Amino acid sequence: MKYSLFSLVRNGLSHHEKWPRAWRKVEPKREYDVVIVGGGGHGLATAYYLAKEHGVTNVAVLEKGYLGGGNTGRNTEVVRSNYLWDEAAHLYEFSLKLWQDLSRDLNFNLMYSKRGVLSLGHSLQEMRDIARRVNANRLNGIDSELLTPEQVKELVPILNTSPSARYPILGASLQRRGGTARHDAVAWGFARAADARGVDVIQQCEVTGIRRENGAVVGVDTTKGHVAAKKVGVVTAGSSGVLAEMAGFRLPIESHPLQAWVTEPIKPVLDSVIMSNAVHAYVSQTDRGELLAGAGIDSYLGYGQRGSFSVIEHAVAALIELFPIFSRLRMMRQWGGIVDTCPDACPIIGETPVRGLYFNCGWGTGGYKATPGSGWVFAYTMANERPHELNAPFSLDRFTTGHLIDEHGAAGVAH
Amino acid sequence: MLLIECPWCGPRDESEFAYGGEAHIVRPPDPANVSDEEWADYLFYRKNPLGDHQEQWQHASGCRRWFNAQRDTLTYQIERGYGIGEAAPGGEG
Amino acid sequence: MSSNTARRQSPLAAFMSRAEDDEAVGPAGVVISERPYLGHLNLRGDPADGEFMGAVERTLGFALPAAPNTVFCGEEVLALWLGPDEWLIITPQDGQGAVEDALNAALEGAVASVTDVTGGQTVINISGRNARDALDKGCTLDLHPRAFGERQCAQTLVAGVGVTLRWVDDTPSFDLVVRRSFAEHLALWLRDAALEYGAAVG
Amino acid sequence: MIEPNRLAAGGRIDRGRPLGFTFDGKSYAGFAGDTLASALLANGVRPVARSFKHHRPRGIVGSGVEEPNALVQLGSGARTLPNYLATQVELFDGLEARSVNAWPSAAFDARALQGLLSRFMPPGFYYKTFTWPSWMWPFYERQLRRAGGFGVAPSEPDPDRYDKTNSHCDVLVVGAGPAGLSAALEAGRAGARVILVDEQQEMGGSLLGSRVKIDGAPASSWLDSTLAQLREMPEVRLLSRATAFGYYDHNFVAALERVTDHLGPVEGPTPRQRIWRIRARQVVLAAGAIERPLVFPNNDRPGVMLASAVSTYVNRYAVSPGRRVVVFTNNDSAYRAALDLADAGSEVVAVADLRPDPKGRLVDEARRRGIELLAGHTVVEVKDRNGVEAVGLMQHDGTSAFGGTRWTECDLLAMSGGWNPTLSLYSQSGGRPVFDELRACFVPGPSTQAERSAGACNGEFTLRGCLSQGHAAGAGAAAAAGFGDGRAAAAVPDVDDGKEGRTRAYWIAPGAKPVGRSGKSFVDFQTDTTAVDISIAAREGYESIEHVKRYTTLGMGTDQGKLGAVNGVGALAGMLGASIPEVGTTTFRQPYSPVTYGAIAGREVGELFDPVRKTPMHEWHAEAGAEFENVGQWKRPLYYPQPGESMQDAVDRECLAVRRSVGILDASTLGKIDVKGPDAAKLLNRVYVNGWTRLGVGRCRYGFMLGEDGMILDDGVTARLAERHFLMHTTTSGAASVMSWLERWLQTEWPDLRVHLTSVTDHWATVSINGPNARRVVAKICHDVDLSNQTFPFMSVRHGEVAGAPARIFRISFAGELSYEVNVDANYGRRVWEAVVSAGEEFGVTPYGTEAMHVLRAEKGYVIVGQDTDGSNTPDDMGVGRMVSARKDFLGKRSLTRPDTLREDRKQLVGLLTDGGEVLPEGGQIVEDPSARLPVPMLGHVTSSYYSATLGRPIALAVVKGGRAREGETLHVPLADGRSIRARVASPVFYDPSGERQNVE
Repeated sequence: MKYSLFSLVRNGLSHHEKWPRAWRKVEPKREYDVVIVGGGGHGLATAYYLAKEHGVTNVAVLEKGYLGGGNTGRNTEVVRSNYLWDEAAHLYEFSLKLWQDLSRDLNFNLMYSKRGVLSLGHSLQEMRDIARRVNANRLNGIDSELLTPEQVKELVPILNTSPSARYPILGASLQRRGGTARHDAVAWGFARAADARGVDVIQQCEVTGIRRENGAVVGVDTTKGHVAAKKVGVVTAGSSGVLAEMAGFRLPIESHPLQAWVTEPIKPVLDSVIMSNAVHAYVSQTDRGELLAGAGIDSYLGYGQRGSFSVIEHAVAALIELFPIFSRLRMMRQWGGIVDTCPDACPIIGETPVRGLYFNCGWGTGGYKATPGSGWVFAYTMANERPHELNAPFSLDRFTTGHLIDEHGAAGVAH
Repeated sequence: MLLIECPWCGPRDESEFAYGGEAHIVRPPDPANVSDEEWADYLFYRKNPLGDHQEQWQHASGCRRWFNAQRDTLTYQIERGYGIGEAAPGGEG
Repeated sequence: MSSNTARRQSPLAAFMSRAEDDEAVGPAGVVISERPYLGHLNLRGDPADGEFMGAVERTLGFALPAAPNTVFCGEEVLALWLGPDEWLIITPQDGQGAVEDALNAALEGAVASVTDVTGGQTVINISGRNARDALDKGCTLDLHPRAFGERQCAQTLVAGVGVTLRWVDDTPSFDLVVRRSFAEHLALWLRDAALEYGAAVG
Repeated sequence: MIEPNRLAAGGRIDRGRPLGFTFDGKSYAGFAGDTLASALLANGVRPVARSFKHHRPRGIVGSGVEEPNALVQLGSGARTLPNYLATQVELFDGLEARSVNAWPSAAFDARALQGLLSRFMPPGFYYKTFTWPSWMWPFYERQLRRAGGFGVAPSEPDPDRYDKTNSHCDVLVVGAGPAGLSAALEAGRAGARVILVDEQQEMGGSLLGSRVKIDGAPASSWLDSTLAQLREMPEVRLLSRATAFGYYDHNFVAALERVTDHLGPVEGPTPRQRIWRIRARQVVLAAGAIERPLVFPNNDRPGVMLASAVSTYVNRYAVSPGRRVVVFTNNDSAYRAALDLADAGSEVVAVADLRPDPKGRLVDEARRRGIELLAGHTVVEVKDRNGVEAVGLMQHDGTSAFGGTRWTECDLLAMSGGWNPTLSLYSQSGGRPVFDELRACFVPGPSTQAERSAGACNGEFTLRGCLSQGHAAGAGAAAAAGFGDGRAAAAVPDVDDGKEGRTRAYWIAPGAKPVGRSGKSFVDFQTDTTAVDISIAAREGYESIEHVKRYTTLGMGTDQGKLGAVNGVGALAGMLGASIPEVGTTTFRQPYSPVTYGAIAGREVGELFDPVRKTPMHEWHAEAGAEFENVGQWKRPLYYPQPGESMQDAVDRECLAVRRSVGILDASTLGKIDVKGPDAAKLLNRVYVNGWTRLGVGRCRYGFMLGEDGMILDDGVTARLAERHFLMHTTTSGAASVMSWLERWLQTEWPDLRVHLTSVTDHWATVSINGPNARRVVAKICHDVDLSNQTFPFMSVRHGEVAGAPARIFRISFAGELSYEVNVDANYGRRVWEAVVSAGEEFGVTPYGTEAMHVLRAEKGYVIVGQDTDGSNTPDDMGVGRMVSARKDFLGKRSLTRPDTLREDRKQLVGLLTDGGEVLPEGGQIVEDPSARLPVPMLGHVTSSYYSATLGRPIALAVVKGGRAREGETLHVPLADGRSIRARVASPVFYDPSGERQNVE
């Protein structure tokens, strides 16, 4: 059933008793051409684009919990592409272009909202870095503007732009096409669209082993039995290391908790996404009215999906510095995700030491915004057995050659 | 909010500590004669386990000593702290 | 040195002179003051090295505290345990030079070091019936008398600033050894934390 | 003013203290001890809010933290507060409250029409539409955003103060109901340090709203005596109005204390709220339980209330919420409400009990009192006009209702669907709740931290059981913390608790029609989630409870599903044909109830947000009118404007003064590390790219430090003060990290090195005197050092006395001029600075800031780590590859021979010169062909760029791919406005390339 205003009215008149399932409930077959491990946004997008772009439809997505239950359902919904280095900028920009038409492509409203993303600068060095990034973005064809404190104030009047602040706002970058998209909808929209093209989306099916023969992958063991596969793509943010261990190799990755939280819903006060690296906080207001905020990653390795209260204390203090009127609002719900971080804060997308086994991991805090682009290039890589030029630089061997794409520091990597 | 036991100062709040990542990573004694792969392994590749993890901590805002601890990365329970030169519990390291 | 003394400036000189203008808020539950110009020496050496420990004991007249987070209070000189091979020696005003020289002489040739950090540190004292309440606001250490009392010290954070905290007496009264550049911030913070109990500076 | 529903006697209100307040602009009266909710009920105010999605009128349902509907906006202006629960707002004189989400008032809401469209707004309706045409989405979204949100944020900064404190205890008890009080008493008696936190204004929990007897006397006398005993224990701290909202790792629990909220606006030093950061050895959770609503058609009408809330309003606040009452229940506890109401003079028309055969002491008593008992009955409809008018009752067979509808007029429907233990903190601690079929609720499973549950939150719903579990938990927790033997010291008091019948769960009350075809049956009042919504979600394949939650917004309101979540689980299980354990619960997130941002920040706001570090000369700079910049936490003078000067004017003047005569810079912030010991030189050899063994005593050397990845980490000059003693300088911002870096290698990898490191950054104040007249100035105040080039050459250090203070003088220079860096004990810093200023007066000595410092060093081609480098540069990239020792290993060396670090086209440091007078923008990207099509290949970027007054032209440093081989080439820096500046690649050393000026006589 195609979703539309018409379908809503028609179903409304029939007491909503005729809505079909968004995706089929199926048990895994014994064999697939491709098995995607991980039913988050990236995995589902990979399956969708395998089917749509490459005609590969004998595909299963195996999810150990529920769809979108990992970082897809825990992130802070920010979408942008204003990365510093060419490699990252091209990949994220490709993804941003997919976002623009994705709701219609999937027939599922992802509520992609181009509300603008501002990255604030609080020191002279930060302003140099921001200018560098803005200039690089423009030459890469990515919309990016450098704003003065006055322009920042005009755009977001509730920001504290006083020069006497402890860390005054000296300027900002603005990407107007950046914004937010509804995270749950991304998982559901891709799942429904992939299912419609024949992909089996299987929940509550945990992969417990990766079977190899003669250096090549032959399938996976799961809690629902063995599933043979010609190719296996692993897209399991937060568990990449665990899956790599099953396949017998290690990754240059450490997993860390990343916390986020919302306030109670209030009437609209903030139309843009505001990020501040210097004070370690970022915030936007959801369509429901909640102020959705986050901090940097917790410092120590952890899979506990919970972090330190002190991280929140610092970030909330920073938010009050930026937005004095937030002081009387209240934090309503707090949660954590697990992010897999690479030494250069860029992902690994491509081949592994095991033939036919592909990994897409290490997105750190940047994964959500890359969802469609990541799925697209990963599907390409698996279908053609070689990386697309967009993801070729994100290979594992960069850690050996030293060709890192260091998106730390200058690029304002957090979110 | 971890309560970490410094081998010298006793249990202290995590805010006093700096995290040092995986313990027992040995710097190649003769770096000039290791391959690029081996050097990359030393530099970047980590166990990143779900479960017991031997890791380094520094009591940065206290006695400034580095020490090792074994922590479960899921429950965050810290089994015990031990000295830098000591072997990990269970004989690893 | 007398002319020097007259013209030197302690880390909290500006804070103290400004605080005089503040109106007193009721009977003070907390009193914040500076103990300026005490001599501060950082001493390093191996406690397992009997020669080192002996040389220091002969020089100072007492043995360095070996137990973590403890203090030895000599008649004039204090020794605070900072780490398993590190102590802070606090001397009376302008006494650091003589102690430093004596220690250096006694430790000639040993693997030990004495470093004058007098200019880099100061001592903030916080006392009064609510001193512990005010300190608790910025410090995660358990300062209850059952947990932190006589002859105890600890390096920790107060208000995000590294300090060496020392129990002084059960007024209660605590000394906070703090790095010079952070001293004013810490004093401002403590005063703000103490306001609800009535805070006096000086 | 008359309060129509106020009882003539009873309650814990203070009738001697009448208070006035307003709600939606109308004035009302209440008493001290009232909540806003009890006062509204006393005044007969029925609709107090509108629902989120459908704008249905809503009344008060609960009496505490569980209330889903009665959200109000308090006060106005800077002190306004959105979304507070009327049930938790203590009344004070002059309180102003407005309903949120309704305009102009809850009673007459202009948006109610929206409810008519609700039929076409199933869960997730926005996922299914608004996608066409796509350019319309911003418009749709604006409408959705306007409809979202409840209250409004203040428009001005917060005038109140907030506080935060750390606390430690042996036993933390959460909740001061009968179980919590008993636990605290036992733990306190055992000698443990105890903290008892309770969210209400008075301790006592359920005892405050009931009429039970303990030891034959009213519960209040047990309560008073218990509290009196606790208050006498010096190691017991009682925190009222404090909500334990978060249970974190290692028994860290955070609680929010509302210190002055109940007093209204308060000026002065007392904080409005305080967060307690509690580290507990043992935790006793005695958080109680929350009554479940029943799910039936139109169960959201104003006048449908929780039975226990009704009892609380009657007994605690002396308010009767209704005159004619029907009670609807599936368990015995609701009979208490019936009896309480009957005793308060209301008419209890009937008790409709879902159970076919209710029995138990309370049931018997209700029967005895002549209250009509309708066993096996269900409510199929509620008629209302601004409140309940009648309910339709039918018999049922367990799945659906049958027979005729019996309409019963009433103005209050008191419902009870059983009880949910409050498991939030237990779950946050890492525990996993398990479903208890017998008690029809989730209860705590095994503990994963040092905690135990007691009382109603443990699934124990009898008072006797709560008291007994509380005693055991308190004694047990104390023993686990090392106090006592674990046996309760006191006898558990005697209670007239009778035997209760079993609760029988009906997650959706059996109805006359399928759920989709009757009136809306709400599972979650605040988010307007109905039973139908859950069934639609399940039908569409959103079968996981987490999917249902996200798709329908069940449990996503400000109450975090306190009322609706478990009913939602039960309803979903029914629809899927699954058991409740199979469906499971959603995760309980911190905080238990919302926590004020201001309190989370505490006093780390404004000037205390982050420590400010000041140099000993700071006040002098401020008095001289310096503009400061933040460098890490330090405040450093950026420049010293004179009247009428622009920043550029001032910087030009400061630079020229240094080049032509003499300038002084406060360099005290530079990191300084004392390196002492027999192996000091060995350590330096291992951490710097260059060699140190042969550096003579009294000499200085410049060095780079690399990370193990081969990239530049820090730089600075290190001096050899004695054979075994070096002083290392680091960058200002690198000071702490370099110290940690060195300590780490020493302690973990090289414990055999006999070296001691001591940070002396703060000990030394540094006055840097630069310029051709520097020697003449220093000579006036330093008489014991021969300052001549011959005896005190460049890159060496001497000891002496400057302006009467013992000093180390370094001949090192970042400006490329004759230079003396005078280091003195920081207590003498300002005095020496002033002495230099007066000695230099005749030479026009000029203080200069970091901006002039940057210009001067850029003229010399000196890099700043972190500005001209960004963590991806090797020494060779910076043109100092010759400094790298080939003869020794050092940190990062191996990385320099990886394929990528050996590439010839790496970005290299170069100078850039522009033809016109235009200063290149820092951060400008460098391209070969500015008119190339997007994406334009980039060669590098401008790292530093200034107007050089000395040279009379702009200069810039940049990193450019293969840059050194491009010297003489013209490249382009495109600007945001579409223009592009031409720049010629040049040597990065623009001034005095031979270094003669460092040695002027």
